[in-house]
Amino acid sequence: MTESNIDRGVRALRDRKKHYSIFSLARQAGNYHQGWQQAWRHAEPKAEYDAVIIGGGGHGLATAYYLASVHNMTNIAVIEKGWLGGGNTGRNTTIIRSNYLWDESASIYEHAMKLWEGLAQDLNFNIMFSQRGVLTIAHSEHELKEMSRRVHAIRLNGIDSDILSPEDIKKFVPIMNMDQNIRYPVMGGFLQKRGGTARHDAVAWGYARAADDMGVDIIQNCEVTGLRRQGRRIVGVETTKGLIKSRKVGCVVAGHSSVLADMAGIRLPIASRPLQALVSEPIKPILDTVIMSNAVHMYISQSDKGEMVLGAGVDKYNSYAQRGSFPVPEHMLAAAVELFPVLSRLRMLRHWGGIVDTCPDASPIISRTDIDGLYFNCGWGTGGFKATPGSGHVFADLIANDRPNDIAAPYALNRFETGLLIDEHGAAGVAH
Amino acid sequence: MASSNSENTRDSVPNAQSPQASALPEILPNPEGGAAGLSIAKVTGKTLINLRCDDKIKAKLETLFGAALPTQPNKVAIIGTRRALWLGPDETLLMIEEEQEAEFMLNLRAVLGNAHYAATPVSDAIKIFRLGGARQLDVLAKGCALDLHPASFKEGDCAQSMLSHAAITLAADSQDSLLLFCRTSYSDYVTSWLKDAAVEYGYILLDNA
Amino acid sequence: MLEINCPYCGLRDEEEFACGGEAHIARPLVDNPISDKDFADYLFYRDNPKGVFLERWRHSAGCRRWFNVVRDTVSHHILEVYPIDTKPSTKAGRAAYQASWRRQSPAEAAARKVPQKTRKTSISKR
Amino acid sequence: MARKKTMQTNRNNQQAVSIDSHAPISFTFDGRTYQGCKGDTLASALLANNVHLTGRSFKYHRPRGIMAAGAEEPNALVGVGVGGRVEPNVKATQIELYDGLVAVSQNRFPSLKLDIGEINSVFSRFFPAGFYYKTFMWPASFWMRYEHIIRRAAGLGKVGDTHEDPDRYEKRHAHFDIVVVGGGLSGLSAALQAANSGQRVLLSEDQHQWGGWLRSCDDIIIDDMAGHEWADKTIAQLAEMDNVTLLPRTTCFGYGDHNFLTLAERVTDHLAEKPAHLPRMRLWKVRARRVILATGAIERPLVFAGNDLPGVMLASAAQTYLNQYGVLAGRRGILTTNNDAAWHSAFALHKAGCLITAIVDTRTNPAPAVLKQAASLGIQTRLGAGIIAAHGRLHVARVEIASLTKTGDALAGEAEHFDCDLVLMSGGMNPVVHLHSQSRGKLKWDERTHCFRPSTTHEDEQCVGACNGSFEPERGVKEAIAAALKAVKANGGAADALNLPDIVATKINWAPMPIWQIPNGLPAGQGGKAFVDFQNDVTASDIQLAVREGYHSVEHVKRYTTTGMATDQGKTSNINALGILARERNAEIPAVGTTTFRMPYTPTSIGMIAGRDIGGLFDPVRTTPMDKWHREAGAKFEHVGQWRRAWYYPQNGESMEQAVSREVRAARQTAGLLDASTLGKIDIKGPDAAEFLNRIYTNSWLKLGVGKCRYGLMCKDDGMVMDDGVTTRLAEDHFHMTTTTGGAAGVLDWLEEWLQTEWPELKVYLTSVTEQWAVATLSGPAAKEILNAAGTDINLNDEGFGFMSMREGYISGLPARIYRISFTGELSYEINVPARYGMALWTTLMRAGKNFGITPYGTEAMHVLRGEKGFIIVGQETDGTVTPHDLAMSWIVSDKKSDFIGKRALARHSMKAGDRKQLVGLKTKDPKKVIPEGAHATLDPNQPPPVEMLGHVTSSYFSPNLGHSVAMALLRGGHARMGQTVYFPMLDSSPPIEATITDTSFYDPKGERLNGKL
Repeated sequence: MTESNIDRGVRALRDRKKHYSIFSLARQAGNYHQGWQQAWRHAEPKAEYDAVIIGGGGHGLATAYYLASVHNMTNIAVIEKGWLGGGNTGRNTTIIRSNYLWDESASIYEHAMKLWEGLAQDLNFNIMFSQRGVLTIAHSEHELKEMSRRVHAIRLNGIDSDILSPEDIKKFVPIMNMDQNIRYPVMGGFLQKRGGTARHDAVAWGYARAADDMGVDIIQNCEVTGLRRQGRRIVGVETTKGLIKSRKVGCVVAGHSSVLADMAGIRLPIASRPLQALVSEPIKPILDTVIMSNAVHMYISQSDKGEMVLGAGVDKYNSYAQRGSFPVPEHMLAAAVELFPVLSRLRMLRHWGGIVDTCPDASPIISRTDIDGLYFNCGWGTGGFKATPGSGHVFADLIANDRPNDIAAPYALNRFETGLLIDEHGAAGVAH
Repeated sequence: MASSNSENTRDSVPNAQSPQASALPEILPNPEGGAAGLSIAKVTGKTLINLRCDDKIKAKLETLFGAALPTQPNKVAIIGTRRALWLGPDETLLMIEEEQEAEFMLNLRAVLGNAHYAATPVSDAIKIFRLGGARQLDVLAKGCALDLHPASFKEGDCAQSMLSHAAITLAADSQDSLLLFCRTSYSDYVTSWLKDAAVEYGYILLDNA
Repeated sequence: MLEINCPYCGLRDEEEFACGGEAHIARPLVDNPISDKDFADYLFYRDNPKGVFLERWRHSAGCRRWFNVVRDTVSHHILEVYPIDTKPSTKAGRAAYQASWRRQSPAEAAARKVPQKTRKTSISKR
Repeated sequence: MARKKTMQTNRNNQQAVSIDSHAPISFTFDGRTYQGCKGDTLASALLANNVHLTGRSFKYHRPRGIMAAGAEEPNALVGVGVGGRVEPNVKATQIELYDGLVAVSQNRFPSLKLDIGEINSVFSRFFPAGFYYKTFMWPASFWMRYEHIIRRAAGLGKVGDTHEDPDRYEKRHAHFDIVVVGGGLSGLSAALQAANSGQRVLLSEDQHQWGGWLRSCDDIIIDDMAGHEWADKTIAQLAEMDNVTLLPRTTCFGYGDHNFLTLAERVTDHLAEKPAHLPRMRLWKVRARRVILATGAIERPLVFAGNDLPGVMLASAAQTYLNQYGVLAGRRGILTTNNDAAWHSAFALHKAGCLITAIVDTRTNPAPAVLKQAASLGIQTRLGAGIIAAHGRLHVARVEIASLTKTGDALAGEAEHFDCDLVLMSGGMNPVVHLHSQSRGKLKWDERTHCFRPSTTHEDEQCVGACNGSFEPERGVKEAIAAALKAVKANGGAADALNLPDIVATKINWAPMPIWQIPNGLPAGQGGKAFVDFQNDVTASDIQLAVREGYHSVEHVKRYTTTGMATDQGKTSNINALGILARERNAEIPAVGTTTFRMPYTPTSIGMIAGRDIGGLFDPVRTTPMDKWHREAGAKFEHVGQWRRAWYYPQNGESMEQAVSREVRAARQTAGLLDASTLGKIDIKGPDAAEFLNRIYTNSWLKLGVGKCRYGLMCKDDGMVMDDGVTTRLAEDHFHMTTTTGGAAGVLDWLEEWLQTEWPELKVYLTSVTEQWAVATLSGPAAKEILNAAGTDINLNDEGFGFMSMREGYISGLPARIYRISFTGELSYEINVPARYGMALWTTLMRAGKNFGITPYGTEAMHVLRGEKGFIIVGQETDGTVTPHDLAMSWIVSDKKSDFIGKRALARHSMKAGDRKQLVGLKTKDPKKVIPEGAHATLDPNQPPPVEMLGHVTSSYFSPNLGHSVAMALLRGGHARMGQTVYFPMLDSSPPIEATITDTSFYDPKGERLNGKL
């Protein structure tokens, strides 16, 4: 058959009154919205599946969606210990970009970027992917040099990136403090116009709805208690809803990857760290792009609701508590007010923490393991959200074919044995 | 040179400290009347020696120094104008009169011979301030997480900590004055910070104490 | 914000400390040959338990001493603080020390003076 | 005066407990001037002036009024202040009135009364919860345009036109033995009991007056005093004690690990004239040994059609406005409730002159006492009934009342109509468990009072009084005193137990009827809107829709409908939403679950959290002893880490290029002088010092002679280059190490770590002497003459003072250590003097060198000079992924040593691979062309992206001395590519730069100039 699975999926959606559009909205308004159907079934586990994805976050749900739509594997389940998107998917600052230094990173994040660009239509769910641009600013000679290195590499990888002068930035971001006589003056920056943000919850819900429509079982409130092995092969997942048999198990449980690895008797080079973020009260638009600064350690954007969304770096200690220490937001907000004096008069509305998997080289792990049929997708650190579609797409490929494709291959676990890391820590700091 | 766009920033290079911090005057009267809440005095004419050695060797120096060097954490030995601050289990900061340095070091070498120790002059690496004033603790509390309440930080106590972004050492020298030690290259920052923190209470900068 | 009990200086704010990650990682001696894979256990693989964790901290803004801490990574409660060159003494701390996969790792074996035969496994029994 | 009074038509009691009517205050709202009293909140003052309409809702722009009297207010959000002090989204109920206060309503155009946004209300059927997920998708390219419109429609208030905040914000740390949060009956009692122990006690209160509910109710007598009088007396008592700190106007907004509390004190917001020396706010960062929470409770609204109209308010709020501010919120009122407590609020208003025409209770069995009192007051009642709809345009004018079925989920009779201008509603009480929950204490659902109460604690903390579900005053006080005694004891102290005060209060049964939505007799989704989250316009049918669409988890419902996500953080909506969700899922509320609360309790000033660590105090700037000279010489500076270094010294209008090439030429032709004081310096002493260095550096150190210097490279244990520098042997057991400027602190920590944790057996002591020494590097053929001219007792002849050695002596009287080492390739002396002499040394050398053409040079010239020599800079040629071998520096990696940090890692197979990125030199085809640093090399300039890249240029300069550009690059397999041609595509459209791969020493490869021979 010629028709691709995605087309079939989408058509299936269109045929049904489940399809979302301005027209269905109007039709439903007519009957007081009593006719809307469930976005996804609340499935109970079957005895066995062709593949089980552990983790109902964006990456896990995307993996299931692409397994079904690209690899025809529809007898699969996603199991989630809590509620869909309750982990880092619903806790991040939703920044999307693909302007990375190393080729390996560029290829996977750009792969994701291309999928983002058509995702709302693929899923028939408005994930509000907003390409308002991501501007990374430089505050020192050293950072300007680092920026030049990155932009050259990014451009040669065929990814859009423009260098902005302070004058350009003044025009592009009127509220930014462009005084050159401050401690960290804004001396320049580079902009990825195709970068931006998306509505994080909608990403999880959209993938869940589309996967469910192709027959994927989505099982919430189902916690994994063990991984059933037969020798060196995985055969099933023990859960609070009983044993679920499967000879292919993909683990996508950012924050808790080490816990699952432990159940399988394997280890990962991962530390779970708190990552904090916060939003201000909603105000009328003052910032129409995303700003990142490594030197003063903060990133900021304004949500469609009007809230200023701010994030910083990870806390310094391991934690599974989804909470960090006060000095982190303290320093983040000092930096924010230094760069955007207008924020001084706003108020912090919500503050929260997530648990991120951090790898020694700040790059993810997408890999087979010593256990046949057991696959891990983890270690995305603070940057996982932007990769969601690409991550799910290549992970589905790995699970379906039991071998990584070219994009995923560099992210195999054995890089820690060979030492061929993909070090995205960026500049090694100033010297001389 | 470095990157295609950096040219246009080259001639507008930042001059570090913003006006705000350095603009504050040497003296700011207490806005609510009365004496300034904080006094900051540079302490000069002292020699500082960073002493690395274990307690046994400390004991050997009691006679030379004039008092037993502290072996209890965060304690100060006080004898006349001399101070010995506990910085770590094998690290002590000695403060003596400058004119006594040569003789003191000579005797120290004589007393310790080839024992394993390091006595490193750091007089030029560290600046000393004497803080006073009715609000000195309120000012410090703005940037220092130590519990400096008189009940828990008494004469003869010292502690290393942070004053906002600068590492400092504090010694409770007497009921109403504290010694503050910081690295020379941070002293501008520390004085700017203290002045700014004391705007509520008023302050006075004294040249010597 | 954590409050950590420095063995020398007493209770101080987390901000005065630097976190050094997993404690009790023995460094393999060069004259004890081990495979690159086993060496990676020493270099890159860190224990990341959900619960009791043995970790190193340094009182960086204070006495600059390193010491060990037994901390629960879920509750953030600190169960024990002990000198760098000693083992934990609390029940939970001792159990966590014994349970660590590292105790069986060839890398740790290779840290001992007497060269040992490196065992060909990296999967730990916990 | 008289005129002012008459304007406040709803002020019926000038002697109310919280106001001073002798101090009239004038303020403006939406440009119109009004009068209020000292002690008023903006909300009470507006109500006094009969202003109810204060804002428009977020989504439907519905008219909204004042619903509450505290932090829970969802509707009355205004913009306050002028100029740089404009602050959006402030709750009118939390603004303390001051003379000249300027407030404006928000989210309306053109005016509050006539808002075109109200059109959304008309089409509201097309905007149910989550409608935006379902549309705006076609055509794909249009989302950004839709979004543009949506963004402008969203948001609430506006920021001011001036972005510079004129106010100061302070922070402070504090330590207390016992912290009591909340200054109501329970909090005051706990504080008094705790204070008697002499321990350090903090008592904080959100409001500016003490007493909490004691100020609002008129039916509590404590020790023969009115409740508020007892509060004033107790606070006076506490104020006398110097172990007690009292913080009114202070909100405890955060409760973190290990009893770390964060409190926001409002210092000047309530003042008309704001003293310049005072901060606007003060952030208290408190470490408490024990914490007692006495944060009270908040009343719940009821969910019925039209419950959002101005004139519909919480019963307790109406009573607060009456008793605290003497303001009667209406003349003709109706109470709708599910509990007894609210009846007393209605009685109070009725007595004060607001005719309560009916009390409507969903229950059939209120307490006989309240029924009796209602009868005696002549108030008619409707039992087992509810308000099914409220009507009116900009204010409530009429309600429909109907009796309900026993369970309250359907109508049981025809609706009657009542006219009114005030509707009091009460759905029961919610304990303020936020801080308890923030501290990770658990909550349990109370089946009797139908609310969440604290259960187990996580931190050392106790909840007392209403926030613990103990609404009865006697019980609250008992708990408070017991908790305080427990805390005192746990702190190792003691205190005599206080006698329980003698309390006379109305006995109230606090158990409400669990009813989460009043039915309106129509099918789901039809009829007027019944609001759950007022500010975000979330209705009961929105929650039903979410459940219908499969969003079952409370978190999904919150995120899908946005209930609880507004600036009131769901204080009035969470439980009602939960109740409706539970009903829709046929589950029990505890099964549906609650959300854990997080910082902040109420929206908290960002400026305050930033504090004074901005502007000049954002980050320290470290300066050298010669900094003043550089500034006076007009140097341009660059920041290296925290250090400020002279970058170059432009003279009479030179461009940077001109200045740098002048400096570079001088250093090779005559002499240059560099301030190198920022180099890290570590004093290393002990019998094992040499062995220690041997393990730290990759090369050997045991045989280095006393007085001799050696260059060293240190790696991390993964074999990657970490730092470099020259180390000198001062004595058998004594070394002086130098590090990179940026690496100094890190290297010292690194060395200490290895000594303390890995090699404790080594007898070595480390001391940082970075700032003990000022360093001037004199470099160039004339260096020796200049030193001699300056006058020194050191024999500078090669025999006496060879390359890579150190001498101690004097330079024109200054004690100095001179290291003969070179980072320029020229004859070069690094002259170290005690920092106090740094400036003297510098000026002496400048004077002595005048006739020899001495020229000060900055870091940029230093870069070019070492670039000409192909010397690396850690952090520029390296980035944490580069080994010594990659740098073609295998010569410095000893294979004889048994061990050094990084040895094993460097032995990994992949580290030897030939295709690693390796450091090479580059000569451009066009000698004048300078390749931009960061440019990437490719073999095929015409390849379309993604282009195969060999690596990047790490350093690149035009060499004035060589007359052509020089560059270094890290290229894949570079060492085997000598002579190959590579291309560097440019960012602009200019053609790629062509270059040949060479080795890295461009200038004086034989190193003859080191001895100053020309």
